[in-house]
Amino acid sequence: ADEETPTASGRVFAAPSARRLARELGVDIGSIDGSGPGGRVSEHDVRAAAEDAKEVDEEGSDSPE
Amino acid sequence: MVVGDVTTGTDVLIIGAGPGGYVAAIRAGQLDLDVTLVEKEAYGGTCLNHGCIPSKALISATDVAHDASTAEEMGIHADPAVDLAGMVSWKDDVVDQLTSGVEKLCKANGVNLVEGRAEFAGENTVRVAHAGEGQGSETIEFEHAIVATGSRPMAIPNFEFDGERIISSREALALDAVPESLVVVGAGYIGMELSTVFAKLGTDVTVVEMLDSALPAYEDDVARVVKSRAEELGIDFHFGEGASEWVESGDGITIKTEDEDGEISEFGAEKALVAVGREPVTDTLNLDAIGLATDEGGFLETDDRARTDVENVFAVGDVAGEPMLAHKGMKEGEVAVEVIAGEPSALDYQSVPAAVFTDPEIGTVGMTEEEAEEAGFSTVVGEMPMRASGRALTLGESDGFVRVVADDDAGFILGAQIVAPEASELIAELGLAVEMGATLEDVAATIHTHPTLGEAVMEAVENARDRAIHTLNR
Amino acid sequence: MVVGDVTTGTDVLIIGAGPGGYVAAIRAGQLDLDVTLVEKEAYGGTCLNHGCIPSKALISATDVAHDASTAEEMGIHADPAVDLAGMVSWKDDVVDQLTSGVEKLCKANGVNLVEGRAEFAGENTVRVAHAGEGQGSETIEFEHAIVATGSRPMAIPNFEFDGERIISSREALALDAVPESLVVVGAGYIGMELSTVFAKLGTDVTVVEMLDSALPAYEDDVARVVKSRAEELGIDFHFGEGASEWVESGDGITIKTEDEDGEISEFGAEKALVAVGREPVTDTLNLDAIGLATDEGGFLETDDRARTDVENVFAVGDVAGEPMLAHKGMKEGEVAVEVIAGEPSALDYQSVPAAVFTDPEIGTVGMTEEEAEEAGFSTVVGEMPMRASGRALTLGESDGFVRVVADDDAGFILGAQIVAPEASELIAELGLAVEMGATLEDVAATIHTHPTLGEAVMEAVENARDRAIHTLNR
Ligand SMILES: Cc1cc2nc3c(=O)[nH]c(=O)nc-3n(C[C@H](O)[C@H](O)[C@H](O)COP(=O)(O)OP(=O)(O)OC[C@H]3O[C@@H](n4cnc5c(N)ncnc54)[C@H](O)[C@@H]3O)c2cc1C
Ligand SMILES: Cc1cc2nc3c(=O)[nH]c(=O)nc-3n(C[C@H](O)[C@H](O)[C@H](O)COP(=O)(O)OP(=O)(O)OC[C@H]3O[C@@H](n4cnc5c(N)ncnc54)[C@H](O)[C@@H]3O)c2cc1C
Repeated sequence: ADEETPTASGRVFAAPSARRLARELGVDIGSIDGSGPGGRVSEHDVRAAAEDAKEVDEEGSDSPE
Repeated sequence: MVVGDVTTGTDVLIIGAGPGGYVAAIRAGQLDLDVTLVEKEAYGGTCLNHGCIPSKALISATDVAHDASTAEEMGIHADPAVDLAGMVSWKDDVVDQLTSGVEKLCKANGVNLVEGRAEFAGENTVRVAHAGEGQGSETIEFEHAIVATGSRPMAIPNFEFDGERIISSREALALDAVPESLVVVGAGYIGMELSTVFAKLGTDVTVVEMLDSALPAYEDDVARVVKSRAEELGIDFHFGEGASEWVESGDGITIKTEDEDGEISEFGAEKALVAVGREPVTDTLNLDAIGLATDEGGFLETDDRARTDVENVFAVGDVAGEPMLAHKGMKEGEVAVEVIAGEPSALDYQSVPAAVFTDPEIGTVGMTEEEAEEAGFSTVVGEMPMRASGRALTLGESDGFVRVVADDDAGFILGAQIVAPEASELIAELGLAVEMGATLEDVAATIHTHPTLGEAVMEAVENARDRAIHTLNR
Repeated sequence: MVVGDVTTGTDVLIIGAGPGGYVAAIRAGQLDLDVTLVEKEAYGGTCLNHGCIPSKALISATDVAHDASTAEEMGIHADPAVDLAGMVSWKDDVVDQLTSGVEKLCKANGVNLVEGRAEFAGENTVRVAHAGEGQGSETIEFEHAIVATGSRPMAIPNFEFDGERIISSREALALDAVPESLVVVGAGYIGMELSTVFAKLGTDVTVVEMLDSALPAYEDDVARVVKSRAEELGIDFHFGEGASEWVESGDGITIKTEDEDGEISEFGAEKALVAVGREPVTDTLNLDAIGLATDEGGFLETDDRARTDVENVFAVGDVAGEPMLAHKGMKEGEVAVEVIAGEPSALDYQSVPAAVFTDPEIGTVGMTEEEAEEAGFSTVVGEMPMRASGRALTLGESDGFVRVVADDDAGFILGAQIVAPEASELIAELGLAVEMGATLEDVAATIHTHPTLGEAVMEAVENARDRAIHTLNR
């Protein structure tokens, strides 16, 4: 990820509904690169991030111990 | 167990039926939780009975009379007579409608209502003393408790409230005659709102403020608009002075103030209204019984789920800290209950808007320019003076301005400061903008109805983009 | 070329300095275009001189007097005297401030101002006849032209405007004495706004409307709130009747109306105000010279860049069609110029909000429930009655409601209808919500200041989610 965060103070720009969805899906909204103007995080971005995380998880558990 | 005690149980016990508590209770009922709400005095708490609602009722009513009496320029000649007792009784009717509404809404949502004073008796119990002698008490066991006991006016040394000479906002909102003169100690929002009301009713108002400006919580240029208007209304300001003592004198009292050099001034008045702040009501709850301590100011610290340090105990509203505003408490009440119900709720809002119902009003949300810079944003600011607003001119009220603060990179709107007629309403759009992560362009591209004060919001945003139409861009 | 003619050239020529034209001109100046604005009468057009601004000024001023005279319940006893000539002269001052402001803003932005009546003379030229005899004329060559000539009141057969007995809104806004009685033909927004003003000033008002309701452009339950209040103010409605003729009778006139069965009624009055709609001003432009034709209604058809069928000619404001509202014209003016300047602008807004400044006001944006269903959405609707709003009660104005319409799947807010005090301002937040694609949850999660009318917006949204606190959810 970019070292230079686009927003000061770790502020995430996202609608309340996207923020709630992130909590519901257990993803850290601050770690998502938003696709909206200026990097605004949409519900769609949150779902995609949750999917990615799940895939990583599944790959992890699929891999032989 | 004391003889005569009844023990009942509840899933969610809420202490205090102010905005924090009653909203929590109604939401709990909606979520099918077994909920009990204990209130010792009156449904609606400070806000409905002695705060937000009565103050706004008197402000609005006073304005009706005052506006008509100062509208000669508009071709209106009127000399209204105000019967304050009548106005206060109308205000009481408004309060009654709302508090009985709260009671009905609680019942309709299945909330168990208990009248009495609660204190913690053990880790999972409160004792409720019913009002009136011999009315007994009851013990209630709870799974979760929400403390929503609100705040009370702060007194200053030598100025104990007696309800007659030295009054708090509560008595000021229930006077039956207009005082000839009034010293108001404290130029915060409550002091300024009430000073304005009484000045418009004809009282000789003197405001004494320890700090060096009116509404010291606000930026200078915002506060200045209100202060200038207040001075036009005849309010006399004394800054840098603290009220030190008072004595009876003739029909009234004399209030002494002291500045930092120890210089004494004296002000004669019929009464003194002390409005220097409010303190949380947590000392009467026997918090020890649940092993909970307050911070130095008496507030309960909470996390982003409105939880205190004790796992099953939540705190909402004024007891949970600044800003001590009704709508902050309501949101905390909702979140506390939703968290108890297992919903993914949190106090993750960007900002609590605030309004001051002076003349003109103030409405703010999010960060000031200075706060945004401190937070590391490079900022861009846009302003629109109300004297360039067509709607403001048609209302005959063109003092003030709208300011928006945005981040200079992506244009995200970070905050707004409005001092203008209806600022309390105008701030709503910018509140949504801040929560949504809207940009200057988003608000600028939204068509705003003509002629409205809300167009000034759009113009301020356009000004930040050097594209305002009705004001010069610089 | 006629003797005495001067020929000059300009990049962007704008005809008409109403909201469509002057906004286009200022934006053109900002974008460093060489721009010329031709106006035959007064800067600001209908809106500033004879429409939005004067009507809102008289509405607001009248309310100041009327509110005070009907506030006994609030303990206020007043019997204001209104001097209409004085009120109208105050209104004229407001208009003057704004129109001279427009002139200054145009100049400050480098707009060439030309006074006179323009008509097309060839594909790239207009001829401007200067006002006053012997003032000559000039020819101006243009690269791009923007037609912003606005609209005029529509007359009905047998009711030619004479400015005395049969008047339009223009004269109604400039009377120097309150008429004893007035027949208002047409219950659209202009008719209803002016009926309310005169009823409050004490005129005996009769409204005659061809269709079967007041404000027929609005939903029944919205219009009903305004109509009930109007009836309380003493306005007498006659629906399903068209004004067919009038005669002088004694001091006044008698207006005859006819219903669809041919039944005749008669109404005596001092004057009749005909407010049955407005028609675009395109017939005086010699459009043939540029090969442009209007549609049947006289409007110019435009695409989403505000372009007419002739490539370098744009049309904005009332001439470009419904809704004939100032803010729609302003947006079109901006877009036309930005397109000329090569910016990627378009008329891509979701909705033009609209307000009616009756008592209470109406504010709407986006789709009604019916429109949303027709557009294929499955909808969810939320409402909040104003009588449950604390702020409304403190204002003593609790008629009306806020309604939001959302799509039932994702919760996107599609539209809102508000009939309430300050509805014109409250609609702004929902306008932003509609433009941003905000959901019910987004608005519900945004903290709204207490006590404000804006909380009713939040409650309506919460009601759509079965989570309203201050009203029952059903
Ligand atoms: C004059 C004035 C004007 C104001 N104007 C505004 C305004 O315009 N906007 C705004 O947002 N805020 C305003 N406020 C602040 C607002 O009133 C408070 O922020 C709000 O009331 C806090 O709500 P709460 O639920 O925390 O507590 P409160 O409203 O104080 O309610 C607490 C309730 O708990 C009860 N209680 C306390 N202890 C016990 C106990 N042991 N057992 C049982 N019951 C108990 C009390 O009787 C009370 O009813 C104003 C305040 C004042 C004084
Ligand atoms: C009583 C009333 C109340 C209203 N209230 C509202 C309201 O509250 N909100 C709202 O949004 N709208 C309101 N309207 C409608 C609003 O006034 C119009 O939508 C708006 O004025 C349209 O702007 P425009 O620029 O298209 O035209 P106009 O404002 O009509 O301006 C056109 C200008 O073009 C000039 N012109 C015409 N022909 C020529 C020519 N050949 N050469 C040179 N100049 C020419 C005219 O003199 C005029 O100045 C109201 C209208 C009326 C009558």
